[in-house]
Amino acid sequence: MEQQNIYQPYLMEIEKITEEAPMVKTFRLKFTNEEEGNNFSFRTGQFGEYSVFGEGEVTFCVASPHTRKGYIECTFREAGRVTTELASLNEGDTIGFRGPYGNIFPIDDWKGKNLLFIAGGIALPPMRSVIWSCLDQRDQFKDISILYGARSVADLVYKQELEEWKERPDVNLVTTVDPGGETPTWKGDVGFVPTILDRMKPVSENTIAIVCGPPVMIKFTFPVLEKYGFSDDQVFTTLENRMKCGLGKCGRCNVGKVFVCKDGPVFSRTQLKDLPDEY
Amino acid sequence: MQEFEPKIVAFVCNWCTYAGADLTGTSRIKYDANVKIIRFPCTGRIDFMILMKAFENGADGIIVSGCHPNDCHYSTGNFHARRRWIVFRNLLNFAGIETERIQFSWVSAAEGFKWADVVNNTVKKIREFGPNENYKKIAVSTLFNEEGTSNE
Amino acid sequence: MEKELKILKYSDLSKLIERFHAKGFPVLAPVRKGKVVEIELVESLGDIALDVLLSTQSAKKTAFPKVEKVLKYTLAKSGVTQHPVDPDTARETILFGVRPCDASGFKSLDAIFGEAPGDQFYLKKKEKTAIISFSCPEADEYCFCTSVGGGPGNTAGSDLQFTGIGKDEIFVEILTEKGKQIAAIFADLLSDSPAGIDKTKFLADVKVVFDSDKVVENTSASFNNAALWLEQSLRCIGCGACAFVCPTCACFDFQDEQNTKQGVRLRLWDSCGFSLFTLHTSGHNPREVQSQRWRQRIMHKFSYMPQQLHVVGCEGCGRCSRACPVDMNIKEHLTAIAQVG
Amino acid sequence: MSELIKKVTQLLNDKTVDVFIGYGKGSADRIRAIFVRSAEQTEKLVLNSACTQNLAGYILKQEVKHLGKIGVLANVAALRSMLQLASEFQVKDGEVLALFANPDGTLTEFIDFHSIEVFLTTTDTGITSDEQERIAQLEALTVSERWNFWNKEFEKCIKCYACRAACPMCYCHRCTTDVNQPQWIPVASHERGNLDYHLMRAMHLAGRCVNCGECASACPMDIPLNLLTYQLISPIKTGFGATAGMKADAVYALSTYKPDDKENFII
Repeated sequence: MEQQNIYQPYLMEIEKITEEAPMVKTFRLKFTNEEEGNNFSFRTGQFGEYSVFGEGEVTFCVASPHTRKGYIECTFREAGRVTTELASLNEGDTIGFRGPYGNIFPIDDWKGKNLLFIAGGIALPPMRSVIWSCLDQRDQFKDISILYGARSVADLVYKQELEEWKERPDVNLVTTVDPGGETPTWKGDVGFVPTILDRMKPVSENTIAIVCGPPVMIKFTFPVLEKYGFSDDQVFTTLENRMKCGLGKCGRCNVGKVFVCKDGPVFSRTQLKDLPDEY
Repeated sequence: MQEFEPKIVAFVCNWCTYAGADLTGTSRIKYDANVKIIRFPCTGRIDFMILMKAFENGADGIIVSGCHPNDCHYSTGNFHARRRWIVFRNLLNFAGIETERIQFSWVSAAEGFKWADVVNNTVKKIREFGPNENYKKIAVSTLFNEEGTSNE
Repeated sequence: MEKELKILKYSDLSKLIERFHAKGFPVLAPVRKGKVVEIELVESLGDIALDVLLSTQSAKKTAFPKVEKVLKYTLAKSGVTQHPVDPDTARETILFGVRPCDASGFKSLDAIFGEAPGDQFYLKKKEKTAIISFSCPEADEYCFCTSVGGGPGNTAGSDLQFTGIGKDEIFVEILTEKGKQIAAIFADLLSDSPAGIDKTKFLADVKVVFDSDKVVENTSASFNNAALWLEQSLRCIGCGACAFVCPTCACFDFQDEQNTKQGVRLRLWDSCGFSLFTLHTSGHNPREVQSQRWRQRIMHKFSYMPQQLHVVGCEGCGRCSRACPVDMNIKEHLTAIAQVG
Repeated sequence: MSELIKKVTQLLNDKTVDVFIGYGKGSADRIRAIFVRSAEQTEKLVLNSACTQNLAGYILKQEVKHLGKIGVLANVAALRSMLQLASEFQVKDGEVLALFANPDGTLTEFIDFHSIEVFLTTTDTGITSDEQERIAQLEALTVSERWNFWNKEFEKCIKCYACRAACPMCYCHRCTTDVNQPQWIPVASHERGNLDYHLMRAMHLAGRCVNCGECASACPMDIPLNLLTYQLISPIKTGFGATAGMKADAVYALSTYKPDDKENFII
């Protein structure tokens, strides 16, 4: 049936709140209407519009993998109007969710390849969905490496999962913090993500690199990948622009001829090079 | 029909009027219960937009009250406030909003009786004025209740 | 459908409005209000300003109002309850006396809101609006419809089009099924049109000033021509007047408003000319200065929309130029772009 | 006219200014602001009775500032805008050069604020008699008639913010309307949003408005917005002895006080 009101969100109950880092929280959300929940499905890479009633909507990627049903998770940093309000909510409170929107990471095309995930700071959440999706079907992929950096040890998110990945023999996890952000007990690397990546000497052959992070990190990471022979088709990222509708209508996330919400948020570097520098 | 009970919001200074209102209570002086008191650090902190919001959220009348001139806890807050009120009243009047709905007063911590008088007189005045119809027409609830969407 | 041609007497025009009302159709038409001309509900022909060139705002607000409720909800201790907002509550309405550019302006909006998933708030209202456009006997120096594929007698988007021929007669073109149904209401007032009426004789002469294809081609190539955009937009003050009077601008914003018990989510007009339009929470702004935002407005209409939706997002009505407080004349700027390179 | 071209040519040639903001021919019979950056472009300068726009608004525009040192053709309102902006620490003395076209065709050059101050003491800076009359007419109405008047006017408002953008005093990087934590002024252009926005703007301009009338002339919906702020000019002048845009070191009337400020409404 044709949807009457495309701007009407599902109501979601906050099932569980996890404090990830200062100002960063993860919500596990379940549908208040069970039937809606059962009919709901999404693919890795997609995002949604989360509403706090009275404040408005905010855009995040779905941080849980599509292979796990029955709930969705989102991780956010308290920054603007809606996220501040969101952060003040408690378990059991109701929020709205519209989605899933946008395109997906072409995971199926990556089968049989090595994967290199490079994330910085609060950009791990959109990546986490992909990582778990791949780990949930681990036998389909060859080597999986994750390079994750944050400003300081406290700013690393998903600390428990990082431990878990570290323990796994089939994952090569490298964590790093910016110089000065380390603690006396810190066992990981110290240095900026591009520097550490350079030290890792990534092998480009049969490898896909997925990069996500703040604009500066991306700016300095791409040249390193280039140096090791990654072609533009081997590099993927997910963009973020200001959005309102999520459906390619409100005009906000327009970059060149694409809408990040509708044609993105996942872009290969080849596609990215086609776009004007307006993100 | 039910008799009109005015809703009054009082924005008061913590150091004088709030204490004054407290004294009214502890002295067991009775005054009309139509008023809801909101405490501010100083009348100088009471922005005109806060008063506009009170109307929008259903206040029929507003009381703004603080320290007498020269008694400000922060020396000059009430002097600054007074200037702004003079200008703001002018603007309200010119925009067609009844300035009588906002009562400004100086009530010190010792003036329990005066506070009761200010409240009672304001309630009486607003009772005569009637509900703040102009603002009711533009309230959120009106927007909420409006039928669907039209193309007219 | 095959279009039908008829003749209507000027003196019968007032009867049309009466009959529409008798049938229960509200009539929206341009009404003079001091210096501005608004599209509003009218009672009789006397209310309608048929002699004006164009209404100040475009007719888009009939299907895409400046404020529109898309959600309503109540708040309680137990949680939030949503109440359905039916997008389909508009009445069948007749939009009367607008210009061809207003009627054809809807095709851009149709493309934006009609693209899946369809926005029923717009689509239902549009569906219920029948457009009777009046072709233009005159134009002014801001008009450039003919340069972007329209014209003073362009019938695209109209259900019926009226063209004044001579003193007493109106040449009526019945263009769509909807138009046919509307025409049936006053069929007895119509006589068959003699063959060979050339309506173009009665239309304004709007000169083609630039080649629209050339603009489409050059905008795409001129993205990085910062000097061009800066030169054009130096005097731009960054208000949203152009976007808000534009018949094809469709960017919008959502805002929640609530009291302690209930709230609504409103869909509001927005403009890419505002500096906050694209501002990220982090403080990063992809379009930081006004010249980039001016570029976006032009590029969106002349480069992105043709690529995404296969329509040029401009009808050449010139409203943006007329409304601009600092006289940014889009016709002039587009002509300059057409000449680049 | 030729005087102006000669002067601006000289200013540009000897690099006294890098850009001169003046009036040029616009669409139809309109006049628009032009940004003259070379001697050849001075030919485009126009000076006639239609040149009324307050060009001082542009001296704070980021992209104009990037062009270098600014010269501006300033009318009385623009001169006052400059002084008011100076008193709010937005322009420094000597930063902007202003030329004033006298009715007799001669030019007066202002290189510092002091000379503008002196000039303005002998200049008529008040609102026009027409505007005075409109205000008087409105003041003669009853309160509810005035409410209805403004309600009708604000109803037209589409919140394009042309008034704010055109106002030389509305230079805030983030206007109160755009502050959203909390969203104090409703963004929507419905009755409440419009009333709030226009009252807020009038209040924030009280004692700062230099009566250039740009807000009203910029308004595409023809709302007489200038009356809101003009009406406050007289009470501020009689009450506090302050007039905006007359002194570069003036203290904003509403950020100061006198112990004996007169009022008759506080009990």
